[in-house]
Amino acid sequence: MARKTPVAGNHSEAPSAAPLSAEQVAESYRLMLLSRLLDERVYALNRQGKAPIVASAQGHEACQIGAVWALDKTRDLFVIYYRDIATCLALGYSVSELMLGYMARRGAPFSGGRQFPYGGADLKRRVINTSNVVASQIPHAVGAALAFKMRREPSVAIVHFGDGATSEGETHESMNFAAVHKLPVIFFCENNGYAISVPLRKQLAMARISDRAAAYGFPGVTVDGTDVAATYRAVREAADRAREGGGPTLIEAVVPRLMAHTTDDDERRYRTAEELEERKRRDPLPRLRQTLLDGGLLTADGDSAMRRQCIAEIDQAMAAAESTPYPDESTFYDHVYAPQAKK
Amino acid sequence: MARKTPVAGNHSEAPSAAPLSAEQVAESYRLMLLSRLLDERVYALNRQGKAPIVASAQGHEACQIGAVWALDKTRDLFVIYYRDIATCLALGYSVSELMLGYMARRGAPFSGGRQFPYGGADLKRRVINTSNVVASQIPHAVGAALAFKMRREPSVAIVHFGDGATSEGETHESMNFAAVHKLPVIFFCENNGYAISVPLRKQLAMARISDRAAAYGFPGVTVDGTDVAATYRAVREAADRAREGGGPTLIEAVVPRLMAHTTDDDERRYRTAEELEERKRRDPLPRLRQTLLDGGLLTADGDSAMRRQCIAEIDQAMAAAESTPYPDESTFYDHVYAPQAKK
Amino acid sequence: MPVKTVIEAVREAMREEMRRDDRVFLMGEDVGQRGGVFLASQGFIEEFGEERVLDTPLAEAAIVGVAAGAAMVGMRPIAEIQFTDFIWPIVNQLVGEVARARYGSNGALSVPLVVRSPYGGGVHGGLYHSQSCEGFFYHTPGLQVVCPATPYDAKGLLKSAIRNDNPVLFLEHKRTYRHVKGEVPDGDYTVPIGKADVKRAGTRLSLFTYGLMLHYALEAAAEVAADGIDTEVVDLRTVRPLDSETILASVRKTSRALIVHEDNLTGGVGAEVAAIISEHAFDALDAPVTRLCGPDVPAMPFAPNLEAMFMLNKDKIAAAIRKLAAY
Amino acid sequence: MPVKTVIEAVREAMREEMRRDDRVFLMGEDVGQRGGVFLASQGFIEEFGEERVLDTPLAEAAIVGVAAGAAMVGMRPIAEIQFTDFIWPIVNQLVGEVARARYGSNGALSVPLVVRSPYGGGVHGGLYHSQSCEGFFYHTPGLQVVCPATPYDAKGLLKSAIRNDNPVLFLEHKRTYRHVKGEVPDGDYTVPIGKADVKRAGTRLSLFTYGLMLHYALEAAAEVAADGIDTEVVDLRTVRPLDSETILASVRKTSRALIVHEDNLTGGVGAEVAAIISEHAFDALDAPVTRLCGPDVPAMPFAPNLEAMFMLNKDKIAAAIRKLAAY
Ligand SMILES: Cc1ncc(C[n+]2csc(CCOP(=O)(O)OP(=O)(O)O)c2C)c(N)n1
Ligand SMILES: Cc1ncc(C[n+]2csc(CCOP(=O)(O)OP(=O)(O)O)c2C)c(N)n1
Ligand SMILES: [Mg+2]
Ligand SMILES: [Mg+2]
Repeated sequence: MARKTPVAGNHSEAPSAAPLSAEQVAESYRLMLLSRLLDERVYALNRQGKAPIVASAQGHEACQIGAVWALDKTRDLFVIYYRDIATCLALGYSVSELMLGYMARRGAPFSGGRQFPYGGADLKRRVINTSNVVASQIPHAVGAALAFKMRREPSVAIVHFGDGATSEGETHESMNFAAVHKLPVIFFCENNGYAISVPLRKQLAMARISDRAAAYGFPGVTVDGTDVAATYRAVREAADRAREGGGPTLIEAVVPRLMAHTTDDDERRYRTAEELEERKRRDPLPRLRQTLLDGGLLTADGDSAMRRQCIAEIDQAMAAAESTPYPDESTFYDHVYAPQAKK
Repeated sequence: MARKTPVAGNHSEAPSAAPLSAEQVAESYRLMLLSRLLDERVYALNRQGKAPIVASAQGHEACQIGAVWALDKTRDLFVIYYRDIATCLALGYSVSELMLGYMARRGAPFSGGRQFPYGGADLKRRVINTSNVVASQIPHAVGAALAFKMRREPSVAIVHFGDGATSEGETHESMNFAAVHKLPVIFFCENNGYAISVPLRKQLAMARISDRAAAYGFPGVTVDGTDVAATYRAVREAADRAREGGGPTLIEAVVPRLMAHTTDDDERRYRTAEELEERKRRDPLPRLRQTLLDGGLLTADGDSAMRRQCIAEIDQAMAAAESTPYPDESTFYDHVYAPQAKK
Repeated sequence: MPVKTVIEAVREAMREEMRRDDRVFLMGEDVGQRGGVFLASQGFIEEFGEERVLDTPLAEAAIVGVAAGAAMVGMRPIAEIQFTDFIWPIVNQLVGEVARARYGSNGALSVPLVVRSPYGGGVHGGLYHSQSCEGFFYHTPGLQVVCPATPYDAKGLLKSAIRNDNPVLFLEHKRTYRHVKGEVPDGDYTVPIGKADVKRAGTRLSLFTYGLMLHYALEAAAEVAADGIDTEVVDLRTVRPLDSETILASVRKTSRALIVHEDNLTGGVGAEVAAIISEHAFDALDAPVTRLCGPDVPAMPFAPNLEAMFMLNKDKIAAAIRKLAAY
Repeated sequence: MPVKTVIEAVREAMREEMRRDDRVFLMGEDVGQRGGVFLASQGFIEEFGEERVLDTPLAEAAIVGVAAGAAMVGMRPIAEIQFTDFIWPIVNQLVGEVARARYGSNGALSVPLVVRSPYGGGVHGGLYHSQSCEGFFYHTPGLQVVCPATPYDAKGLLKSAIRNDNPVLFLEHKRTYRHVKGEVPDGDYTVPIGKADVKRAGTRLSLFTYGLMLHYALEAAAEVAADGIDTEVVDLRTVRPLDSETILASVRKTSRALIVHEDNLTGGVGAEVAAIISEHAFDALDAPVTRLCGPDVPAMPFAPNLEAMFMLNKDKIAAAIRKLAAY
């Protein structure tokens, strides 16, 4: 079951799609800032040789946080992908837990250090991300939604993926299946305009990914993924419809990719200097900060304090992770098969 | 190179999309009748244990013939599927050749008796159908179109498939690829409303398969697949566009399936008696006969004579096939690898 | 005991399990209204309803991927792939995802999924309705691959597969469906996955096989027995995990091993059986470990004479037994 | 002769072949503007243009299926699958269609397609950037599967693959890309597919391997030589078709066989090598045919200590050599 955190918001008790409260907006900012600072830190760790691979969420944070607000952590299912750092923070994972993942330490969430960070599963907290094979998680979300429907559970499955993932055959098969069976699933595309180096125009011949929904007969919407509230509203509407038996929705959250694909990537090979400069204007973090400052929900001092607090949290998580051992070697052969079967 | 037959019509000499001539319409009727009678005969052969498997084209003939009229057998590529009997007759295959395929005899077209009828390839006559794995031929047509584009050849690839095939991931990946690269390919869906027993409403959640094209950004059209001329026009328009660099088109030809899926199928398990009765009203053959009779292009006597001629052709083909041996057993190990490579 | 065919045994196992546990459901192409192209689920949609007997769209990767997702959240799906020739689109889900999900989540995920698929030749199926696939899949850690030969084993093994928390690829030889009959209890019983079964005890040599070939091997063993060659016939039943204990015990007794399967020779299950024997029973061997398998051509041709060249039969097996016994 | 890395050798082979034959072109994810994630095609889009260096949509089945279609009408595509971990979606096209196309069309179709894919572990790639796949694909008649270990072989074999009328799966071990250097002529030469290569002659035992493990095996052989164990190291290079002549000749000379590969033990290439030896060199054997392979767990874990448990190395191989020599 999902842990109680300030972010939780038990939506089953508040079924009407109320707009985000001022507290929720402020908390969104804190999560976004924490995600950003964590992201920057693990990038630095990578350069020091302490985190072999890091995929950044910079630019994606607002849509990830908005989507979590719209769902119910106690009963919905979150089928995430490797870029969902802010999603995990919003779901209540602590920085300390996530840091274990980056450094492949014992007790790391999802895989105990067997997979890249964010790969694996944590069923107790309703998170699944079997692998980092693009699009392969999409049918799993549809299957979970099928189970919810068969069991008459009021749960919704959301599945996150990138723009590139929409080209895969399994994406198509899954969306079509969900459409035919009117399943409670939300296809959540974090469109950052690139699949590693491949720009959208080489990925598909249309401007909008949400137009694909018309090919399946369910609604498709495009939202500004740098806007927490807009994303929240779109996902909330889709979730309400799904819970009422209205079937799937495809949501395209348009975001900038503020960093290279991963720490392994050198994006100067395929993005111009102007483009690298231009994208900064679409950064959701300063935008939300300004909104809060303008609305009197944040002061410059409060911001600095919050930043210091986040950094302290990250420092502590790092120290804790570094003193945590790698997985126990005696577990190497565990979990190849479930117990009742012979190896 | 395509053989010269009355059906050929060298479209490269007649590039304007003229309507079908009276002779072409009359020839369409002959082909349709021949296809129907051949189909009925091999069904009977199957019941006698002489043809292990038969997939019928009954109901699909008009759209298959119309599509061939619209293309150029000397330079276009025909990527067919197992139900394309009338397509093959229109392409100039003789009944004798096709009969060898049903009976798996030496010299059978496409596979020399190694595959089910219509599986394999005949590059000289520009026909490919590697297998009867649904949708697996679709990327091949796209790849051929890519080659045509790279080599600046004015050729078009058409690929035939059924309504069920549209659910496969490879169909999606192929259509998307063709869209991005604006390839000269025509996706020709013979929609008979069923994939074996699975009706369209369990296959996709929309009414029209042609609507899928919107998800790729190229045109999609639905035509009455029982109308030779309508199908001809739609394919001709798509071919002209493709040749001019306008990219792919999805054409949905709506047809009735007048027989069970194959000789192995018992359709009474899933179709009502009324439905089985109703579909006969959509049979393209009596419809075209009536048009010809009404237009004075055919007389009742002429029709009977034509029918007798077709039957004679089929009788002769059957006798010839029965006296043709099975493939030479010494060829069993041939063509596993191309010559230069060690086995 | 009542006598049933393999297809009846499969149907009975599924029906009993669906009655016993409402988490069990069936999905695949044509499994509903039509009852499956081989009628494995005949009458199911009437008994269990459309929700538990799903006619899916024509999309194999989704059939397995969606079933897997349902299994991850507690269901126990049976996914039918209509013919093994069409199983290749599921490899990413079955091999890439499902078989690794438990290991990759450090034990958090279970994927109690059964993928059933009719396979094999000798049915005039040609290149694309005759294939075997076990030689491809048995290499996958995390997966169990089961190939029953008799109605009794089919029912008991399928029940074990359904109740099992591991993903299972359950391969049913098409030619056994209606041609192989045997005694099958009406009630509940299971046959353990991972256990081979000595179907005929013998002393002169050990013949290892599974699926349809078991029956031809038993015929061949009966024939050569007339010449005093006493063949032990071991039905592997599960090809992953292989039951090396039973395999090695048999070879230690007979000192000679012949492996027979319909699937292509190179890299097939027989390669691993031979490797296990030659590594772990080396001292016991009196003769080369020998394989008699499908030839290394891409698939079974449609023409009956070429199909016969591909298929093994009693005579080919008897000849191989005689040759090995005479070594 | 100039010294180059494996990735340089691969790049050079492709570049020379693309200059030599304009039917040759490259397609895959990120192969264009970025020059590939490993920079195998660095500078290609500048030299050959967007039409011959295609950045494809993220869809592996289409990459191979579309390339196959182009090959059927006379092109000679090289399709890159970015990591072998993502190769599973192509199985329907490569195993189901391409490998059978020539046989299934009675020789009418050629599919001169090369699928290149970086594979293997020891690179902190975790479960989904460390996989091997040759244990699956080498079972497929109609396909050639090549696993070069040295820069020289990589260049010469890739040229053979590109010029070859058969479909070839060309597997490049990621860890060799920049770590393995060797002499490579600047000009044109080929290395034949289907021929193993004795990389170290020896008399006491035969060690069969390929890919990265060749280098660890050579180190181990050098180490045990100090104790008087003279190991013959045979680089298989092509795992389908296997060069049984060279394999058997070596075993007939040394009487002992050790097979080493990184891919999972069960059903891997080593199974077939062991089966070939135990069937055809039985009389020559003085000891059990032994395998030292990747453990039967679903893939290489990310944590460095667990990764090290999965990977073989010089010490593990030397220990296995000593044990077999002492049998
Ligand atoms: C099936 C598969 N193919 C290729 C890769 C290698 N790869 C990893 S991420 C990626 C790009 C994904 O792009 P997108 O879906 O847009 O997500 P983003 O990373 O941009 O958020 C690729 C090609 C993979 N992981 N899985
Ligand atoms: C990949 C694959 N899955 C399943 C099958 C078995 N099968 C053969 S035809 C068919 C139905 C095809 O329906 P559709 O595409 O509508 O074509 P139709 O036969 O109706 O013309 C099925 C499921 C197959 N041949 N290939
Ligand atoms: Mg992206
Ligand atoms: Mg149909």
